[in-house]
Amino acid sequence: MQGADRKAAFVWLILVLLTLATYAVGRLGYGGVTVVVMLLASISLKGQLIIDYFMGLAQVRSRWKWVVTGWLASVVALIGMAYWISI
Amino acid sequence: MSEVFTKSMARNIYYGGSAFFILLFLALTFDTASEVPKRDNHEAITEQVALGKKVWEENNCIGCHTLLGEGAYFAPELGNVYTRFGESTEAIIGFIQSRPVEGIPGRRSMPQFNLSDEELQAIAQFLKYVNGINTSGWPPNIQG
Amino acid sequence: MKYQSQAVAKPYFIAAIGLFIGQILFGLIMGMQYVAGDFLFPEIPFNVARMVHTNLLIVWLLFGFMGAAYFLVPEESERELHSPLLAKILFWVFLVAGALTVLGYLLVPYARLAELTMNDLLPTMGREFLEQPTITKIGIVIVALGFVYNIGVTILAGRKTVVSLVLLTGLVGLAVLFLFSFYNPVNVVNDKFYWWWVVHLWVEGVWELILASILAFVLIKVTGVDREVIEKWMYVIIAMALISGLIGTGHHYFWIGAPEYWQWWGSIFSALEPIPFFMMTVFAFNMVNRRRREHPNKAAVLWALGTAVMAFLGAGVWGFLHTLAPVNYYTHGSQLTAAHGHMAFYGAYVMIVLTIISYSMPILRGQKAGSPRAQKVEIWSFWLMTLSMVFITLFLTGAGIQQILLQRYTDNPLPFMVVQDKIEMFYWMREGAGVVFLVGLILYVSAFFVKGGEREEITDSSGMASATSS
Amino acid sequence: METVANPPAATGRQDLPGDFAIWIFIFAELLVFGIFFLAYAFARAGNVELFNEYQQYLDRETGAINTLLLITSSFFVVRAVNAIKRNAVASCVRWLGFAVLSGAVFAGLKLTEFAARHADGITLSTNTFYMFYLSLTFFHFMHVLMGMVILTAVAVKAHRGDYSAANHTGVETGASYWHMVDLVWIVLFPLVYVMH
Repeated sequence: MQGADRKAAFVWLILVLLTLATYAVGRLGYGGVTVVVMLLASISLKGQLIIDYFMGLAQVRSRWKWVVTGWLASVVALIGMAYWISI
Repeated sequence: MSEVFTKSMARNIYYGGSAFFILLFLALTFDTASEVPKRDNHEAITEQVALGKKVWEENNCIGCHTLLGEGAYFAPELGNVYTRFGESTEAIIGFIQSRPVEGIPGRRSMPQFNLSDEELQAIAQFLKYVNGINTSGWPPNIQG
Repeated sequence: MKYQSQAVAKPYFIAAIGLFIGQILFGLIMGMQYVAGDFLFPEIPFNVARMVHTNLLIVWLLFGFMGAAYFLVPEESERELHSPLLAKILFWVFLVAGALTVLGYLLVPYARLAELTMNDLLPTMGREFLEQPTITKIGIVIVALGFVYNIGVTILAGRKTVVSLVLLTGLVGLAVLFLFSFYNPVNVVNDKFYWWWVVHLWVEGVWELILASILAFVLIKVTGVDREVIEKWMYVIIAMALISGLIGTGHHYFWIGAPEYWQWWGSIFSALEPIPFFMMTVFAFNMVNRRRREHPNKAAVLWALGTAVMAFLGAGVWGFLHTLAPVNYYTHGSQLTAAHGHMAFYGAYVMIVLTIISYSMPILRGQKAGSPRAQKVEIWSFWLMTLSMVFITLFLTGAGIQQILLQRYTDNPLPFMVVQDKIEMFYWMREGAGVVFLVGLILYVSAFFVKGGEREEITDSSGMASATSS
Repeated sequence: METVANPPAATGRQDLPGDFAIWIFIFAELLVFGIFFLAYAFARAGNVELFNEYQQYLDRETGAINTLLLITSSFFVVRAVNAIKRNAVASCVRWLGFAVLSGAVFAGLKLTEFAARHADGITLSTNTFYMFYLSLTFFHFMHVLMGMVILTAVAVKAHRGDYSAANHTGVETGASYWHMVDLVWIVLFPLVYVMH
């Protein structure tokens, strides 16, 4: 495996582990503020990994890349807000 | 900027995107077609209601009124007129019958359409049928 | 004029403007009836005036679209029109059918017209915008088929450009979707559901393709910007228009008995509908700023930019104002709807037809552009019509908000007619703005007859209208 | 693809990978999904019990497996892009094939999930939660199909030898779209299947 491939495989592994963690949370039926915050953090991390290393925007200099990162950040933040007001 | 932005890719997006959303629209329409019978009060559709719709159309009622909010905005909403008139088809008939031929000086007035008794009954039944359609709670109040 | 057969566009444009004048006159009659209810009653009741007003609008826009197609397709395809004779025949068929229909509306009661035209055989009359007798509808289909055939053969036999192909898809879509006007079930929910396949999928679907291609054509001609650039942006814009507009149809399905998920789907997608219009505005200004030549027809450039801006305001902004289901619950079928309808139709479709007329009429009359004096008059008419339309929209918006507060969004709703009396002031102001619009229109027509000033003859070889364009 | 006036850095690039046109489309799609997610979240805020109750009945196992499938196929696509950058055409085609295959398994599992819901008599009109669940997953499902069509087209073109290390914009264009489909699911799965 070349360097770029190895990096992608590493990112893939992290994504798989985070997904399994998410599934475990769902399987155990956990809920509540802490879990929501953790899940949102996990979404942010996974999303940003995909953006940076799968889409490959980490090495892009164009300002357009901030649209995608900004999208992820605002969606996660506003979902968090919607859950916050429902407590 | 050496950005790659080709016409052929723009074209692909136009054709691909359109095809995608046409299919999605058709899928939703398909679902709607199976769902509408639960809401459309079709049990109330009779020969008389069919005639009533014809009377409604052939006198261009939609040219002044709205029906379920669609039409002209010159005269009251009629989707809920049956309720507004105290659930009385007679009241609807009486109103249509009593329109003055020469109108009302200075004011809007519905024309006198000289409908037959059969047509009057039919239009009233048609409006009663429309009144029974499940419109998700619209209009907000009795005034339409 | 590069091709002789482009000349068939001229009668179409003249008819369009003629019917436009009729439309405005009936608009003023209706405006008057809003404040003096017995005006012209019972000779021309409101429903008749409205039918004439809206039907003339549709017919003259169709004349405009057809004229635009006859003008631009030969030039894009680089060949003469397949059959100029067919175009001339269809012109007269359409004009006579249209005139007879309008006379029918005005001279006999609508029910009598239905009887005379044997509506019983295939009842399609009496639905908003589709009031035409069935026989007229069939006539429209025949004219549309002949027209699409004529244009289609020309396009397919010649140079295929994005402008002409998108125009063709738009025109085919227009003809095909019109077929839904023949579907008229007794079931009101189904009737309304598919009625929108004509109305919405026209104005927020295929007509936008026609608009975009006409606008792109004019921008290519007047700015000299590379065709590749204009065409690829046009693709992106119309892709956005269809992406948002197709499912956006759902914003008409909130309260007519369709399932409730349309409230979500319709709100979400129609909320995106301003985007293509915004892109179109940015695009038009960008292209004009990057222009490689100073086209002598300043008026046409102004119309093109005006179309983009007013379509964004009328269709985009005023549409968005009341497209979300929780808002629409209170605004549905109010004067706010009328406000949106006026500015959207004017901004998108009236203005694009006036744009292509402004660009092509001088060429059809053997000039590159109107004389400076004629253009000055035309530019005045642009501002008079556009600003008065802005005011019509604002006054109707005021009327709509007031109506909603008194009749809908209140614990003590007042009856419809009581509310109408209370908002009469807005209707007076709207009628005033309407009169200014008519003045603008008269000025617009008079610009065609303004003589004098130095005019640039098209025979001047350095000034060939299109020779230098890509 | 770098401009001469702007010498390429050792790492990094100026522009988004692939054709800019696809990015306009991606931005639009992200916007639609974003609004849809927020509509879900805020609709839930007004109806917490209902959403919490029906969320339990969703098939989290299939959802999780599908997440793994999409992540993995995204990884395959990355391998395909890396391969074509080395001029390894056959490898590129193979990785694209694996990606499409993973997408197909995703779609198959999704269909069984829809079939199970359908057999229970659940439709878009059952309640607001199911409306969102079916709308979001079906809308995403259609994107997976669309992405498979795109990747297949790219694979066919690659197989025909249309792409190389010097000219691989087309591969990146398809890849970008597929990663978008993945990204959206990464938000969708926890939001609709797990979070309460």
